[in-house]
Amino acid sequence: MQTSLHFCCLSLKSTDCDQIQFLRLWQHCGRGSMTDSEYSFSLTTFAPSGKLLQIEYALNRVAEGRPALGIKAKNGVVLATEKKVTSPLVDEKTLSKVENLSESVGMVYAGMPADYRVLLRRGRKVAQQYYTTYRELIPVSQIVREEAAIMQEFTQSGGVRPFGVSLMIAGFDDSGPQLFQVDPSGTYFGWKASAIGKNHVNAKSFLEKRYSEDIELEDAIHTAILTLKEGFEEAITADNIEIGIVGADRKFRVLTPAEVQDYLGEVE
Amino acid sequence: MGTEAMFGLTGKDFVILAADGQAAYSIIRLKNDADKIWKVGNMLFGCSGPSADTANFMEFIEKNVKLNELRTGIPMSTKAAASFTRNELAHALRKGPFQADLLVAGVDNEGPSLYFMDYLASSVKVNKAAHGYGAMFTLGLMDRYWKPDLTEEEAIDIIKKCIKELETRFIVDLPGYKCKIVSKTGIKEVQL
Amino acid sequence: MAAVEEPQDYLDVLQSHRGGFSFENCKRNAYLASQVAIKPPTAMKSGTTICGIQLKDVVILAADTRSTCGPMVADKNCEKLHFIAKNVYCAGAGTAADLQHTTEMMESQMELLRMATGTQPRVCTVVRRLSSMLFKYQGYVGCALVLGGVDVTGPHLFQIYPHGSTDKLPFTSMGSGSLAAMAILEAEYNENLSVEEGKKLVAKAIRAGIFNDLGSGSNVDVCVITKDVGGTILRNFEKPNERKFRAKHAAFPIGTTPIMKQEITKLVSVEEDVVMRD
Amino acid sequence: MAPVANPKTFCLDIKKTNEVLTAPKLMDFRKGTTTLGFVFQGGIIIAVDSRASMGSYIGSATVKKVIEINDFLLGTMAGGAADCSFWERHLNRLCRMHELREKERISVAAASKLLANIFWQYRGQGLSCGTMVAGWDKKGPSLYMVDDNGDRHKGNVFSVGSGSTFAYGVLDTGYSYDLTVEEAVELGRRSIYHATHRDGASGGVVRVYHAGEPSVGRSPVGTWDWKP
Amino acid sequence: MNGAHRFGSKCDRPKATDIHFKMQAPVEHRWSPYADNGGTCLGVAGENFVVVAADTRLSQGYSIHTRNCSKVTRLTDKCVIASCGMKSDAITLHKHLKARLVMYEHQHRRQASVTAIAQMLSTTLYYKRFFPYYTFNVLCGVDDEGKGAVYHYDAIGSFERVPYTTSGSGSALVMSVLDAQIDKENQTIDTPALDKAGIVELCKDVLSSVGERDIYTGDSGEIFLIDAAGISKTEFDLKLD
Amino acid sequence: MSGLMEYNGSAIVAMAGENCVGIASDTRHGIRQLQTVSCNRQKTFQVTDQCYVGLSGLATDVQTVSQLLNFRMKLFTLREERKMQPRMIGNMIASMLYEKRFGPYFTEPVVAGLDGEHKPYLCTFDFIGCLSTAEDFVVSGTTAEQLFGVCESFWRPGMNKDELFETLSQCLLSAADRDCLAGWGGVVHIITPDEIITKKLKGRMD
Repeated sequence: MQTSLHFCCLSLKSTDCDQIQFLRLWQHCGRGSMTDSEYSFSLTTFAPSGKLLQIEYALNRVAEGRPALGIKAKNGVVLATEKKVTSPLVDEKTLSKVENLSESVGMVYAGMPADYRVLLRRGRKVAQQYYTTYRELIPVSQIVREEAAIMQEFTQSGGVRPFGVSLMIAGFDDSGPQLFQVDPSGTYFGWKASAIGKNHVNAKSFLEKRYSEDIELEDAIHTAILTLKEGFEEAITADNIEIGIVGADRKFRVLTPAEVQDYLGEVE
Repeated sequence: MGTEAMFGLTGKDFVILAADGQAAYSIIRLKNDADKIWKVGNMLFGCSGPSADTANFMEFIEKNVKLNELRTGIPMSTKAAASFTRNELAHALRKGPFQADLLVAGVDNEGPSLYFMDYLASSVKVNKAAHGYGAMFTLGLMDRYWKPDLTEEEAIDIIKKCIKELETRFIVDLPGYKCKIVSKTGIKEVQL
Repeated sequence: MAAVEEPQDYLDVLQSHRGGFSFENCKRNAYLASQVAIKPPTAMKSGTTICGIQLKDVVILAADTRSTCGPMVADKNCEKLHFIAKNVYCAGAGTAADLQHTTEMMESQMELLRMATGTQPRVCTVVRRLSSMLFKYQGYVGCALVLGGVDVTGPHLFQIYPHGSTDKLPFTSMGSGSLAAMAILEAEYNENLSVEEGKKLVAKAIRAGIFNDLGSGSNVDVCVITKDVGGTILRNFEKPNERKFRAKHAAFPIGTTPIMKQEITKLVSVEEDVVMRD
Repeated sequence: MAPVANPKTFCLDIKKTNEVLTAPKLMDFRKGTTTLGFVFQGGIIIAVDSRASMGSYIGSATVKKVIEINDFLLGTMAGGAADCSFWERHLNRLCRMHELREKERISVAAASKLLANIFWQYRGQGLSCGTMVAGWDKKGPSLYMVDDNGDRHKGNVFSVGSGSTFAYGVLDTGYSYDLTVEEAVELGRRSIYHATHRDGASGGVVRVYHAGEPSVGRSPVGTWDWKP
Repeated sequence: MNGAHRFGSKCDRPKATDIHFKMQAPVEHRWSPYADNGGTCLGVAGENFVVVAADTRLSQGYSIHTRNCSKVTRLTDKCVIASCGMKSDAITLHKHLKARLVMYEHQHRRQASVTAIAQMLSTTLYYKRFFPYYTFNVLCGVDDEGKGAVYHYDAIGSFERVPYTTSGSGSALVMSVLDAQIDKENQTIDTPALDKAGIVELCKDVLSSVGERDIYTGDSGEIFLIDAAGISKTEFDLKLD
Repeated sequence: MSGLMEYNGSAIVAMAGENCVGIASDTRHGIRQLQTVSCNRQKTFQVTDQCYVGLSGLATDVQTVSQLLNFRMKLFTLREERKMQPRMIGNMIASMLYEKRFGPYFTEPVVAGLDGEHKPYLCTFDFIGCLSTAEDFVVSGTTAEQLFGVCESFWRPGMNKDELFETLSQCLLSAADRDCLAGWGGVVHIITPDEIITKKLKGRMD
C-alpha cells in the first residue's frame, strides 16, 4: 500500500500545494488502523466493515423524514404520508408530497423534499419518453428501475452525494397493482405493504399485523390512515395527511382533502 | 462500378475466387500482378475497388478477424466474418465510406459459403457472384454452367470460360488473373 | 470538429442516445445521393383539408382522412386530428411523419407541464412552444397546424405555419383544400352558431375540400372542444366516400398458388405448472 | 417539331427537366431488351425476349421483337419499340421498292445500309434503336447490326440490349460455326434465358427464329416459344 | 401547378450589374407544352366482343376541372379509342383520326377495319415523334373476323395487339388485377374463364379499386361494350373525392 | 425512375384475415436496379412469436434496421420480461425512424402481427416514420402501386388462413410480375394463434 502510494506521489508531479495535501493524506493514512468513521469522507470508498457510510447516513436522513407508507390491496394500491408543516405560518395547500409520475403511477417519499423533486422530474421525463416511444404507459417495474438506476448512479460517482430520500412507488399495470420501495442506495423491492421515514419500524410492524392478502382498496386506505395515526403526535386532519390511490381504472390520483375527511370520518 | 473483374463460385466442398491483377492509375496500368484476393484467417476475401480503399479496409478486416480469433480462441465462421464485415462497411458508410465491393468465401462446419457484398454493405449468400464490369459478362455464363456439387476441375473450367469471355467481349483487356481455392484443408492458388 | 468523439457502433449510438434527432446518417446519405445519382425518396404527405372555428365557448376542428404519397392514396382513413392536452387539440397538414411526432412531442411536454404545475395548459403556451420549435427548424419540420383549445381564458383558435409564424383567428382552414373550405367558412361562419350548427359547418367545409381538392379525401373527422368536457374526437363524423361497387370475385381455390416448400412452426403456449405443497 | 429554341433535342430536354413536373411517363417509352443473332452453318438464329418495360413497370410480357421485314429479312428490336418498328416497317417498303425497281431482291447489306442511313439522318434527335438485320441473299446468310448512331457492323455473332452482356457470356462460350440446327436453337434459347434471369428489364418468353437456306419462294422461319 | 406556362424564376432575374453592360432578352425557362390530366382507361377483348372502361374525371394537379369528361371517342361503328394523358392532345388526336377515317370511308366506300385504324394510329403518333402527343391510347373494336381486338400504344406509336390492356394514371394498379383474373399466369388450378357479364363486372370493379387509391381517377365510369350489335354504353358511379 | 428506394427492389404486402394475418415478400436482390444478384434475400423478419416486420428499400439499410430491431426487441424482453405487442412494435419503429428524420434510413417497414386477443394488427411507415395503420392490407416497396391495385380488388373480410394464403400469394405474384425490380420467387408467412405457416412461392424467374 505504501509503495504504491509513494509511487503515485512521485509520478504526480503536481504543484507544491497539492503535494503537501497529498502527503498529509498519506501521513493520515499511515497512522495505522482507522475507524469506520474515518472512511466517511469519501462516498465511494468502502469502510473496512463493508459499508458505504454516506449511504447509511442518507438512510438516517430518511429515517428522520416525515413518515410515508404504502399498502397494496387486491384491487389497487394506496400511498399515504404525513404532511405536517414546520410552522403554522406555512400554507399547507402549496405542499404536495404524493405526486403522479405518470397517469397510472404515483410516488411518495420520506426524506429531503428537494431531492425528491429531482427524482420526480427525472421520473416523469422517463415515463414520457417511454410513452412517446411505445405509445403505451410505462410499467411500474420499469419506472422503478429507472428511478433506482438514477439513485444508484449517485452512490458511485465522484463529486456527488446520495439522494436523501426513500421512495414508495405505486401503480397499476398489466401485472396488476404494484408497490415498490426504493432506497438511497438504489436498492428496490416490491412490497405488499411498507413504511418509510420516522417510526417506520413501528409502522411496519403495525402493517404486518393488519395486512391480509385479500384486502380491498377501501380497507387499505383505512389501514393506511390507522398506521399513520399510530405515530402521529397530534390530531390527524385532512390537511396534515395526504393520500394517493390507484385502482383497476389505472389512474393514480391524490385524494382531495374532502375525500380524505370522509375516510377519516369512517375510521373514527 | 469499376473496370475490374472478380468472380467466384461455390463447389462441392470448396469455394473458388478469381480476380484480375490490374492496378490502374488514371489511364495507366501500374502493374498487372496485383493480388485482389486476400487471405483472412482460413477464408478468402475478394475485394475490388480503388486500391487505397480496398487495402485499408481489408487490412482492417484481416487484423480484426485475427484479433477475434486471438481473443476468443475460436476461428470465425464464414457467416460471422461476413456479418462482421458488413457491419463495419455499413458503419464506415456513415463516416468516410470505403469504395470496396467484396466477395467473402470460406468453408466451415456448415460447408462452403460465398457472400456477395457491394460497397453499400448489403450482404447476401449466393452460389455464384461477380463484381465490376466483369459481372455483366460472367454472371450469365456462370448461371449456365454452374451446378451443385461442382468438382474443382469443373469449377476451374468455368473460371477459364469466364476469363476467355472477358478477353473476347470486354473492351478493356484485364491482365494477370489470379485464382484461389479455399477448402477445408486450406487455401491454394490455382495456376490458370 | 475533430474533438467530437464519434460513436463506435450504431448499437453504442442507441445506448448513448438521449432523445432528439440523430444526424449520424446525414453524411452517409449525402454520399449515397452523390454515388447513385438519384432524387431522394419522397415522404408521405397529407394533401389535406383542415379547418377550425371558434364559437362562443367552444372550438371545433375538422379534417379529412386521406394521406397521399405522390398520386397514390397511402392511407384512406388516417387521423389528422391530434391530441395535445385534454383541452387542446390540433389538426395538421404537411409532412405526415413530422405532424405525428411533433404533436406527440408536444403532448408529452404538455403532460409534463401539467404535472409540474398542476394546472391545465393554456392554448397560448402550446402555440408558443410549437412556433418556437418550428422556427428553430426553419421550415424543415413541415407542420402546418390549425390548433384550438379552451382554457381558463376562454376558447382560442390559432393557425401555425411550418416556419413558425402564427395567427389567432375566429375561423381558418389550411392544407391544399383550404381554399375550398375557406369559401364555405367565409360564407357561413357566424360566432353565434350553436355547437351542432358549428359541427355541421366544419363538416361542410371539409366536404368542400374533399370533393374539390384531389389531395384531400375519404371521411370527415371532427373534434369539439368545450370548457367542461375538454375535447372529443368524432372519428369519421361523416363518411361521404364509401366504395360504391365491389365485384364478387370468385375466391382463388385452395391450392391455386404453386409452392416449392412449406414449413409450419407450431406455437406452444406453456402453462406454468403450479406445484401444490403442503 | 416543337415550338422551342432547340426542337431537335426537345424530347431529350423534356425528359431531363419537365418529366416529373408536368408530363410524367411521357418519355417512358417502351424499352429494355435482350436480343441476339448468330450465323452458323445452318443459316441464322435470331433469339429475343418479349418484355416491354416502361421505367421499372412491365408494360407487356408478350411483345414481338422480331419483325419479319419480308420473306428473306428479319429485323430485331431493342431500345425504343416505336422507333424500331416504325423504321423497320418503313424498311420493308424500301426493300419492296428496290425489288420492283431493280427486278431483284435487295441484299442484306443494302437493306441494313438503308436503315443505317435513316438513323444517320436523325442522329442526335433522341431516336433509340439497336437492331439487327438478318437474312439471306445471293451470297448466303448475313447478319448486320445497326444502331441509332448510324453505326452498322457485319458480323457472325451479335447481341443487343440491356441484357446483352449476360447473353454474350453464354453465347460466346457455346458458339461454333458447325452447330447443328437443334444445338443452335438451344444455344439461342439458353442465352436469352440466362440474360432474362439476370437482367430485370428482359423477360417474358423466348422467341427463337431460325432462318435456314431459302428454297424458292418463302423462307423457312421457325419459331419456338418457351416460358422460362 | 395550374397552367403549364411558367416564365423564369427568381434566380433568372438579371443582376443590376448586367443591365449596364448588356441587355439580355428575357429567356424562357421551364416552358412545357404538356399537362397531365390524369385518368385511367382499360380494354378487355372477348371472343366476339370487347369491353372498354374509363373514368370521366379531368384533373390537373390537385384540382378537378370537370367530373364528366369522356375519354372515349367512337371512331367507327365497331371501334372506339380511349386516351389518357393530356386532354388537349387527346382531342386533337381524336379529331384528326375521325377526319382521316371520313376520308378513308369516302375513298374506300366502307369503314376502316380495326386493324387498319390500329396501324394508322401508330403512324399518326409516330409522325409526331419529336414533339409527341402526350396521350396514352387504347384502341378497341371488333375486327373483320368478328373477334374482339384491343391495341395498346405508347406515346409515340409503338403498339401491340393484346387480350387486355390499360393506360393512364392508374394503369399500374389495373394491370395486375387483369393478369390474375384473365391471364392467370400464376394459377395451377383452372377456373372458368369470365363471360361477357363477368368481364363487364371485372372492369367496373377494377375501376372502382383504382378510384380508391389513385387520386386522379374517380367521379364516374363509362363502359363501352362493342359486339356484333354495335356499341352500347353504360355508366356507373365512382367516388367523388 | 432511379432512386435509393429502387436500388435493390422489393415487394412487400401484408393482409389481415379472420384471427390470422399474413405477410409476403419477394426474394430478389438486385443491384443498380436491374442487375439481379440473388433470388434469396430475406425481406421479412420475425420479431416476436406472432409478429413479423417486412422491410423494403435499400438493402444495406434493410439489414441494418433489421439488426437494430432485433437488438431493441431482445433488450426489451430482457428488461421487461414480456412480449412486445405488435402495436407497441409499430410505435417503436415509428420513433426509431423519426429519430433519423434528417438523415433517414431508406427503408419503409411493414408490421404484421396478432395481438393478445388474436386480432390482426397491420401498419406501414414511410421512411421517416409516419405510421399508418390499416384494417385490411398494407403494401410497401417498388411494387406498391401494383399491389395497391390487386389488394383493393381481391381482399375480402373474414378470410381463413388458407384463403388468406391464396389471396396474399396471388396478389404478390401478379403484382411482382409487372415490376422489373421485384419477383424471382416469394415467401409468405401466415400467422395464426397457434402456428406460423411459411411457404416459398414458385414465381417467374425473369
